[in-house]
Amino acid sequence: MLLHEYQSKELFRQYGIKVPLFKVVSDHAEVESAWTSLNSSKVVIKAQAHTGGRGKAGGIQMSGSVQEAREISKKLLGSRLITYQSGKDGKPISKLIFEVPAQIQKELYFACMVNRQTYGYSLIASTEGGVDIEEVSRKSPEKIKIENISGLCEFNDFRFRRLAKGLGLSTELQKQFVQVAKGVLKMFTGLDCSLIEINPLVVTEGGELVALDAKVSVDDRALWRHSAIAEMRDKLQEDPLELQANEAGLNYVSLDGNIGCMVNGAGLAMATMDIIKYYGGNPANFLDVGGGANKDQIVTAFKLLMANKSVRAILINIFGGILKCDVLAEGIVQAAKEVEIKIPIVVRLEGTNVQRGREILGSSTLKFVTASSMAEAAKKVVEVAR
Amino acid sequence: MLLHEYQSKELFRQYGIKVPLFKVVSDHAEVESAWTSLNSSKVVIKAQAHTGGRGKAGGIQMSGSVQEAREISKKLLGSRLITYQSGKDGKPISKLIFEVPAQIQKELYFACMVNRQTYGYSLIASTEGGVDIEEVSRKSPEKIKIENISGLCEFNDFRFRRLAKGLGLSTELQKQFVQVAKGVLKMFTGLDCSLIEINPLVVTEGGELVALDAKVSVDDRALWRHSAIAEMRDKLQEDPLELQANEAGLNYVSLDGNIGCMVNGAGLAMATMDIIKYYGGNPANFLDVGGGANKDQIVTAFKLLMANKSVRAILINIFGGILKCDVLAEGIVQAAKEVEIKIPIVVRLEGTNVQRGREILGSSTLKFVTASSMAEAAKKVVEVAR
Amino acid sequence: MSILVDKNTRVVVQGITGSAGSFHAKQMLEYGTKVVAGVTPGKGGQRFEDRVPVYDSVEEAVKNEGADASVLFVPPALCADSICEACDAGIKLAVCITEGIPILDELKFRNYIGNKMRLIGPNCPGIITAGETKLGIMPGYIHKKGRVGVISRSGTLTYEAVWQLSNVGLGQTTCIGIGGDPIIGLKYIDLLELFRSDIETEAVVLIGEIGGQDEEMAAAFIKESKYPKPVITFIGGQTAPKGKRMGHAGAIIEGGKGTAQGKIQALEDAGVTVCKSPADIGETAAKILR
Amino acid sequence: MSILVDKNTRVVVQGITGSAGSFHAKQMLEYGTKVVAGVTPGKGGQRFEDRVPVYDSVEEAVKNEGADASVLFVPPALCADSICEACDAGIKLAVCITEGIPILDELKFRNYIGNKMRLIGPNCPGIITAGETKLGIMPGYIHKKGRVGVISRSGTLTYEAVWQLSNVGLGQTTCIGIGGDPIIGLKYIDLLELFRSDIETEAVVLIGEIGGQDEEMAAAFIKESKYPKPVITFIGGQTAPKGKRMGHAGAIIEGGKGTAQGKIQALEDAGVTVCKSPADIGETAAKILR
Repeated sequence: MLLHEYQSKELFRQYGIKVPLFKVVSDHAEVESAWTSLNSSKVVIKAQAHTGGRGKAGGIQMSGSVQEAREISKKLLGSRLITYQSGKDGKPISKLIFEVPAQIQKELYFACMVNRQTYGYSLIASTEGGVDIEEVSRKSPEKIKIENISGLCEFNDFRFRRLAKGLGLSTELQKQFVQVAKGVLKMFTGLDCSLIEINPLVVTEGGELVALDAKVSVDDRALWRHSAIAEMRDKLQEDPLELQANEAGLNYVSLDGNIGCMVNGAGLAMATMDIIKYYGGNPANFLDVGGGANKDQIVTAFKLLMANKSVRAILINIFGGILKCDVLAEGIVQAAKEVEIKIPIVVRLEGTNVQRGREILGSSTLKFVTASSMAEAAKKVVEVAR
Repeated sequence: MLLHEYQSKELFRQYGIKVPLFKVVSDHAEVESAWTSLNSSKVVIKAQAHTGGRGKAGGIQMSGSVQEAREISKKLLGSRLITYQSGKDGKPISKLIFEVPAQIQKELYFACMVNRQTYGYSLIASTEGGVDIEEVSRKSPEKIKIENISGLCEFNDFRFRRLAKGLGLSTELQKQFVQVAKGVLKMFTGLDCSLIEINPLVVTEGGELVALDAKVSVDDRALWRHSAIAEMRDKLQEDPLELQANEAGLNYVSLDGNIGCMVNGAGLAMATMDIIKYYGGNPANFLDVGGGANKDQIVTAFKLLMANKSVRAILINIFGGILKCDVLAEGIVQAAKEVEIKIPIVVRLEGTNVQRGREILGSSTLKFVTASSMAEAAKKVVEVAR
Repeated sequence: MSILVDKNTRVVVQGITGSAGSFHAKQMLEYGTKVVAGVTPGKGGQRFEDRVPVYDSVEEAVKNEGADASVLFVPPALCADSICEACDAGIKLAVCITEGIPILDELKFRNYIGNKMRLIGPNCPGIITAGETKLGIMPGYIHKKGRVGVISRSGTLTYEAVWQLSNVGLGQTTCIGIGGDPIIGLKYIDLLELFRSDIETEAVVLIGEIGGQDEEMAAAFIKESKYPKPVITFIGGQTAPKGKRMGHAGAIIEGGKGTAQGKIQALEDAGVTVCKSPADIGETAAKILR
Repeated sequence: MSILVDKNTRVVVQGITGSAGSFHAKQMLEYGTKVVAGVTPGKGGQRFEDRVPVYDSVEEAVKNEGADASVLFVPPALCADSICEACDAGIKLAVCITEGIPILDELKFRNYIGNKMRLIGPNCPGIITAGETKLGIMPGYIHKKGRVGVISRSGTLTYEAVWQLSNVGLGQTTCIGIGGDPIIGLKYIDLLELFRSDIETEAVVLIGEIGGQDEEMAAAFIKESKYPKPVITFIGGQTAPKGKRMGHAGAIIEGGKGTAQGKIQALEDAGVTVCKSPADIGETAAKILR
């Protein structure tokens, strides 16, 4: 779960990481008081939307007067921000940050994430902050410093110092960097984060290390133990279909094609997309109904597929394990009662309780094409979708 | 640093460990409102003093009316509580707990401490709560269950369950016990405790696990990172000389003899006491001036020795390491200027900067007996103290 | 022969009284797995299906029934504790089926078990030695005792591969779903090493997918160790949209690795046969083994 | 010969610019110790006493000067970090002089270093191989190259024993103060084991004190391993008042062990010579070695 910049910065403050003075504005009526309380001749206004590339897309603007701030806010609040990362529909802007601009001496990059190989954490830092870090990684990998932190040890000041020294920071800034790194790791482990990225982490003219931007992502699987964080979810930022899938415990990603897929298991779902392409078709989505789907979830899954108007045929590819074929079949029959299905369905069932599953489908009034192998199923669905 | 029961229980509450409803009373004027707010026909009044054996010594009393409560409070507040563990002067009572009595079904014992061998923690539990646990340990060691917890792993519910099962608790109480153990370990590691003891941990008639008493000791060496805890220190509970020593960074324990000892290093200080006894003398104290004592500390140490009116001779046994002999000598000379010394002093100096040390002492006006070995020093001081 | 588990493996099912646990414990029993005990704290003393004794702790299951392997059907929030418990009780191989464990919990139990216990998963279908024993949730009937070892990060895609191997008549020795989570126990390399010395395993099917570097590491291992048996692979996600879940920084640490193309390239460089279609796994293996 | 350190040991002093660090670094240099580097974060680039280079990190000291041992004079609050740093930098032996480290910090670095690095201390005088090198704060002149190994939990009481051994003409091979804190690195047993195969060490003086069970464990070790060299001991605190610092529960876990009487009993049972007076250590050793 991604957090907004303002939410991340509020958490940063709690963990002792310095951020610029800012106010959150959700309504035009708040512009005046936010401006006044910041007591600054210039104010940066930043659209709060879950996407990168906000600056180039007009989502970050400088205002030199309260009038200007009013105009910018009027334009941004309630609109959608479309950037090169946001997708074609963009993301809604329901909140703004009003922030005192930092006097920037230098821009750094700093991030923390889990390291799969060491079973610990990786801290990543670079002297090239404020730019696309993937670009830096490709063009000048030597400018990226990585420090691996054990999953057990809490004493890592020497590692943080090494990282800071690798960035060429002064002794005084090294000390501040150690505090930032400590705060970030404490927040990462304390809140079950999956990513904390500060880009840029700036050295101000006054010699302070300040987090100017913040991208924080929290492990969805751990939200049950962080109710305050869970409440920060801004559902408006998410794709409505994906959100609906998510709430039903399904894993759904919209794609561009015309063949709706319903598969159990992420691996088989990906392989199903691959084989559809292999036979010249185009999947309309990735949909993993998961290991333990129940009837209701299958019904929801079916509705999700049907909600996509581009879909011209459906491929159901199920290899039952935890998900039993009979449960799936009942779900499909139930869904067919609730949703009108006019397009062809190709079904390939195998695995746990497959006989009962086939019987249930066979004795229903539902029309579908059966296939006994994945290849046959893919070929057939590509054919009927043409 | 030992905490009072009321302080420990307030912390317990923060860590999710249930305690009875209670109020702290520091003044007679508070009796009425404490009584009323508890809304109970009976109230237990408990003297807050750093000593065991409070019950038998009258430090814990039941009151059945506000009048009775007033009388008990009047007697206790401002008095000293003398128990078999408190020493002959007892401990001052400046606060009381007013507590709603628990309906006790069963009394258990539960404690947490550091385990030197496993580099982790030990949880100790027994079905014999509310009594002297050392006694239980001697007479029925099988009634004591120990669970060792790694210094690294946080997932130990199965260990807590094992402990709870070992106490014969029901499944429901096992669940509560797991929560208590989790809370205790979290508090232990979060606050740098050196001991948390709940004796008794009671099962109430209502089937709840409640901490009826609490003994919590915090690692003095870690107080710098727990300022709120450090402020809980109740200096009135401590031996004034030991307190003075402690504040000067010295390690002092009063004893019954008449030979004052000033030694550097705990091991040598104990050995010095041992050798005094070996030669038939009796040490008046244990005093370790520590590894890195400075001149001021030596002066304080000298004043501590002289404050004990039983002292008839002083043995200074210093083997310089970090503590340099010249620093010690300067301290003694300085102290002699500030404190009138009429009793014989035997000095044995060896180690770092010993020559300068001897010169300083030699060129001072101070009279003392020198000794070139520990045995000689001990023999001489025992002689002059007769 | 087989690796890790065979008909003598004595299995305890942690979470046997839950719905998934009880369903699959029954399926395992039917398959012939020696399910010697179940564990659910607070439910000790019961009997599962009137025959398998249920205990409050793994320790008791090990002591009383000689369990040496465990399959976990425990809710995500309790899984880390249960894995540590199995490790401490002396279990040699734990198979964690559970999906959705917080990643920091995974870090903690992975560090805790170190080399003390082998772990398969979490978020995996488990392990099966065809015709002998299954510790997991895979449908038993698709497997057939045979000649090929299977290692896969996926669940259902493993079944697919297995099914194909059975249909072309090759069958399997042992099949392991190593799990789809970022932090897992045994990896490709560990299992390739075990298959190396299993004489009945004539070839290994390795099913990979996008993300992480484990396939690349397996490729390097196969190349450097001059792996003596043919390896056949399929990499899922060749057409998956990029970056749906990956933060920027994740892409750095993996330095351009993690794509299907990169994995396929590395595996082909190591002399591994890479199937273009997931439907070709069985046929390809058959061709190679004649 | 000697154990652990000799004249070739290349020492880095962590905290060399502090007051204790600089005083004792000078003393070590005077004694002949190869102090090849100092470390104080933020002070890299200086030279200590115009000759010893100071670095910001142990890693640099190891890389540039080949340091293989470290002595730490670091404030208590920073000690855990510094010990972990030494361990990660590849230091083989660290000697932590610092007193007053929070016990939970001690638990953490002790678990962190495991068997990766040997640690002496904390809260100890250090280690010295007489006439060759000292890593610590003991006054050098009291030591004399000779025949007896010394292991002690105490600081100044060790000097006392050493002084006696020098005065009776026996001298020492290597003397180690293992430290007075509840959680320490090397213990009696580890060092007895090392002294066993040191041919110049003809006897071992072991200085113990009340509290803990390490002396009892050493006694058991001596007995069970049929330790081949004479061991002479003194146990401090025979007349110390009981329970000044021990909570109730502490007494339980140690089950009546931890008293001077218990330790003396255990040691005598193991055939160890126990001195009644701390002034008799040298004489007793002399009598035994003739």
